[in-house]
Amino acid sequence: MLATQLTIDQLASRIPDGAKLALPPDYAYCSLIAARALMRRKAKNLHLVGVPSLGFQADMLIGAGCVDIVETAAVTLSEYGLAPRFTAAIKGAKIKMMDATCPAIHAALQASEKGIPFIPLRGLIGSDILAHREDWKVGKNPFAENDPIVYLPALKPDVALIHAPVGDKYGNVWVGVRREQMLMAHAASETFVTVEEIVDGNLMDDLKMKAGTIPGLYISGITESDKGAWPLGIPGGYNADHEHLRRYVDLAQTDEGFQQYMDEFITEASSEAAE
Amino acid sequence: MLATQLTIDQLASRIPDGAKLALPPDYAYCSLIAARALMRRKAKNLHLVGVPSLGFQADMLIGAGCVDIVETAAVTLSEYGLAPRFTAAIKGAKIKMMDATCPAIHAALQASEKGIPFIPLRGLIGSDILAHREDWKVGKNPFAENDPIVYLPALKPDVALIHAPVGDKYGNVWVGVRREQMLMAHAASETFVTVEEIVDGNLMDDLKMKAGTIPGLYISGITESDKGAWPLGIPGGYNADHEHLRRYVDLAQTDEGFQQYMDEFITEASSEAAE
Amino acid sequence: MKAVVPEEILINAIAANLDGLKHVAVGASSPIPGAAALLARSRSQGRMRVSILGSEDNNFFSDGGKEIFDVAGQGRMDAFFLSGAQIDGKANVNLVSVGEYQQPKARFPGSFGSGYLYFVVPRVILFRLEHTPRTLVEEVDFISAPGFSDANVYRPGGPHKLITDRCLFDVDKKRKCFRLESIHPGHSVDEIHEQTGFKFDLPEGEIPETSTPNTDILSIIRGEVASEISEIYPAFAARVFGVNSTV
Amino acid sequence: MKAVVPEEILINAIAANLDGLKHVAVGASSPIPGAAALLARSRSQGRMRVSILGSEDNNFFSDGGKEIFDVAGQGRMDAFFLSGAQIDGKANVNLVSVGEYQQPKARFPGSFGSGYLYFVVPRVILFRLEHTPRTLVEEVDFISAPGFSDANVYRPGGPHKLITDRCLFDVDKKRKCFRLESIHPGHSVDEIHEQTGFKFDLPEGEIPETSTPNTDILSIIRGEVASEISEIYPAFAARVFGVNSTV
Repeated sequence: MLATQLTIDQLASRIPDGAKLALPPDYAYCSLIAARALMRRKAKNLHLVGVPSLGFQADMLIGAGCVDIVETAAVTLSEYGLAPRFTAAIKGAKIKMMDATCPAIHAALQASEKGIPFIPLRGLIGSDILAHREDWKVGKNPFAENDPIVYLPALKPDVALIHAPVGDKYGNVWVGVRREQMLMAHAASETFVTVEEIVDGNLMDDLKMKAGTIPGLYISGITESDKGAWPLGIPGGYNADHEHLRRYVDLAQTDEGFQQYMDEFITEASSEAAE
Repeated sequence: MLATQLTIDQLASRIPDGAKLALPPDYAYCSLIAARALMRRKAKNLHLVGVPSLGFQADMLIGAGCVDIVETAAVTLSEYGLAPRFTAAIKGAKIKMMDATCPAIHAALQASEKGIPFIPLRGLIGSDILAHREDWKVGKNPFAENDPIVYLPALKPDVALIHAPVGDKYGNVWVGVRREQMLMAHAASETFVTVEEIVDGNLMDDLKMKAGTIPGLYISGITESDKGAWPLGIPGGYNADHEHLRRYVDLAQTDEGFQQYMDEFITEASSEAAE
Repeated sequence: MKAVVPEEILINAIAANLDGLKHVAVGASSPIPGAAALLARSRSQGRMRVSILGSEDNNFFSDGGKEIFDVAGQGRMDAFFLSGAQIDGKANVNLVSVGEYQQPKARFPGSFGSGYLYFVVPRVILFRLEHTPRTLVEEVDFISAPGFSDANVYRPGGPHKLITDRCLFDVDKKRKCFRLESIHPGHSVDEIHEQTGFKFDLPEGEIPETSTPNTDILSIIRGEVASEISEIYPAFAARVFGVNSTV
Repeated sequence: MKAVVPEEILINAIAANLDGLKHVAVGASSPIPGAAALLARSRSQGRMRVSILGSEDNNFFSDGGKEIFDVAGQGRMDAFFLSGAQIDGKANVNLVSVGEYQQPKARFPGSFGSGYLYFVVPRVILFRLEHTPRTLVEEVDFISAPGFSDANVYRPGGPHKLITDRCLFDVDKKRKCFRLESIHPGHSVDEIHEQTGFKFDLPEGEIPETSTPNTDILSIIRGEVASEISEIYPAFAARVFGVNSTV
């Protein structure tokens, strides 16, 4: 069954305003090209879910005013320091924060993957993470006496947005060991993916590749996007554009600087828009 | 860190009598060579867990008197018909049966994998599977009114016994898409594995292979065993020995016939024993 | 054109219940349901996926044995086939044993995924070629999966049809029982009453005969479908269609 | 031999708490804990594994982001390091914010895995290089992970030591507080009292000085460990050991 191939702007238009949008961490495969398309179409009211953390992609979307809610275990630019637009938005109470811990995000996505309404998780009791999560509950372990445990409701993103080195025309997408992206695709209602290259043949025909491939069953649309992670890199592919990322962090310290970055790299008609 | 390499009889001696022993289905990678070694050492009181079903391997172990309890979604020899030694043992009330359904086995293993004491699962309510499982409970969904759901306690095998096409000297074991074997290794206290070949280098260094590889962290011991699945085959490797399997099924219809099979292929000092 | 064989009538009747679906899953060792799914896929204009469970080669999954059940739990499986050593008038299915559970008279392989899939897959098609009082019973000895559930039990799925070598039954979800829908050519309602161990409803008016596939459908079955199914079930394809697998 | 630098004292002190363990995990951006883990591994005679989290290259996992937490939940992770924007006298850790949660004065990246790993990893070593009243506080503004739990809470893990640039604290699990264990060379107990925002216990008798690594250990740190750590943290290795990465 053939996959639906989209231009990057078509892909962005299929992610509706208000969507609960799951994103991978910077060290996985991030579709920055799709994030730029979302900013160009002025997406609104997004509820970002970090799987389990967020980085540059989220900081840009927050800065561009696309985001209402951030649900994540962290927002980090690692060696580039604090995420400037996220920090400004939080201090200005412009976004609603839903702090989590990494394994809670993974477990709650696994609940959606399995079609179960909730999943228990150890830890968390006595933390302010739990205290601020009105959607989480402490309950009993039915197999033991006096053993409180946290119950997490299933976390079902409306859309998972991922990037990958290769896909095929059937919508099969190889993510290798970055299987949180497979979990995202299993858990979300729809998954959109950009890939560096759509290769000939069927990735499922190679038993070695198949082990790290998300089946096309889960993929709602795919866009071929050379250097689609830029200015981030992809593991086993190209490196992050450190100079560009440094420049982003410098500019994004202020509203004006971020606007300048937007004008230069996102809003203006770029070669991407013509794809 | 180097893996512990064992002879096949050493491997069998590391699986103690009474162990809760998880086994894959016939269509995955089964270590029949290890099953024969268990029969040779006259293992006793095993509690077999089919992940999610059992086949020839279990039928032989049951016939040889190694098994007390069978916990599985099915025991099947597929096109070879009913499993003769299993059927005889059940009709003679020689083994305790714990019937399950496939996703319950997977889910309960995932609970052990995650270190959570239980996991909920849809379905099962009103079935006699549930009625006969005193270790399973029906409870409430804490996020909804009047929504009963089955709670499964975590299923933690003492030992997972698997086979695979290749391993390396660090104990890394490639299982490809047969990831129930990875789940077994994550969930069990110890995992023993036979592999067709221990290859040079580190499987984790190849990003394509890594995606389908169980890390050595989980592996307690590894044995190089050419044709270790025989008389079963391995997907992508060699085919099952249909003539031998047919002969087994014919012989195993009676106690005497099974004894003859044992004498010929298992009990006698074979080249395996000398490994 | 060669005369229509009973298998072709079954394939045609099943496929009519699959049209328009996105994903149909077929258990291992199910050549007729498999062929029906391939027929429905063939006329879906590329909108239907078919997966074969328990087969290494004919599935497109990559997350181990759990994935097909996760897929069903996610609502991504629209139809599935279930058989039973016994099926009763309340659509309960028994894949486990006859007699006392702990020391049965007959023991079958086991429930496999039925205790779950029957609850979550919207269209479960019950399929049993041996239509006798031994298989279609008043009450099963062991419920691998119940036909119907109380209103408070999560149950997006359940029985959709029961098809045998003699007839097709529809399911009345309100009355929780079967209703005869059509009788295969060459069989009679008296024979069906005699060979069925449970009570069932009759349709209003005359009881239709199960449709025979028209020549267009027959040519798809005997062409494309026969060729594809022969790669999975060569013996079946050779016997029914005279097709020899190229594998 | 070059004089011992403070980093080497910290590496040595941490490694002493890791000997005999099977699996030590280190978070990203933790060069001193990373070097300590490599030192402990070096003398483990091949019995210790070290994994680096959040790094693509330096981990041996294959089941996605969840695996490291599953590993910890299975009891297969013996030690882990945790830092905090604030750490208080009850070993509570804050990685989230200072001030009002919904509109904070300062916001940090977030709790990462702390709210889980602190509960299940037997030896969690708290590590904070800035030892001031701003970081070691009486009470944290936000508890990412609590230092201690009620008796009925599942808690096989918890704080094992707190190490700073001034001293090493032991943890009294009964009294649920820190006890000064040793003072790093060049620092004093008065200075520690002044720079610590929480109350802590003192050991009986004289307060020992934190050990300086002996020449055997120093040669491992400056040789094998410096070389390995330079592949992960080249800037750190160049600054502390004068080692240039070959990568």
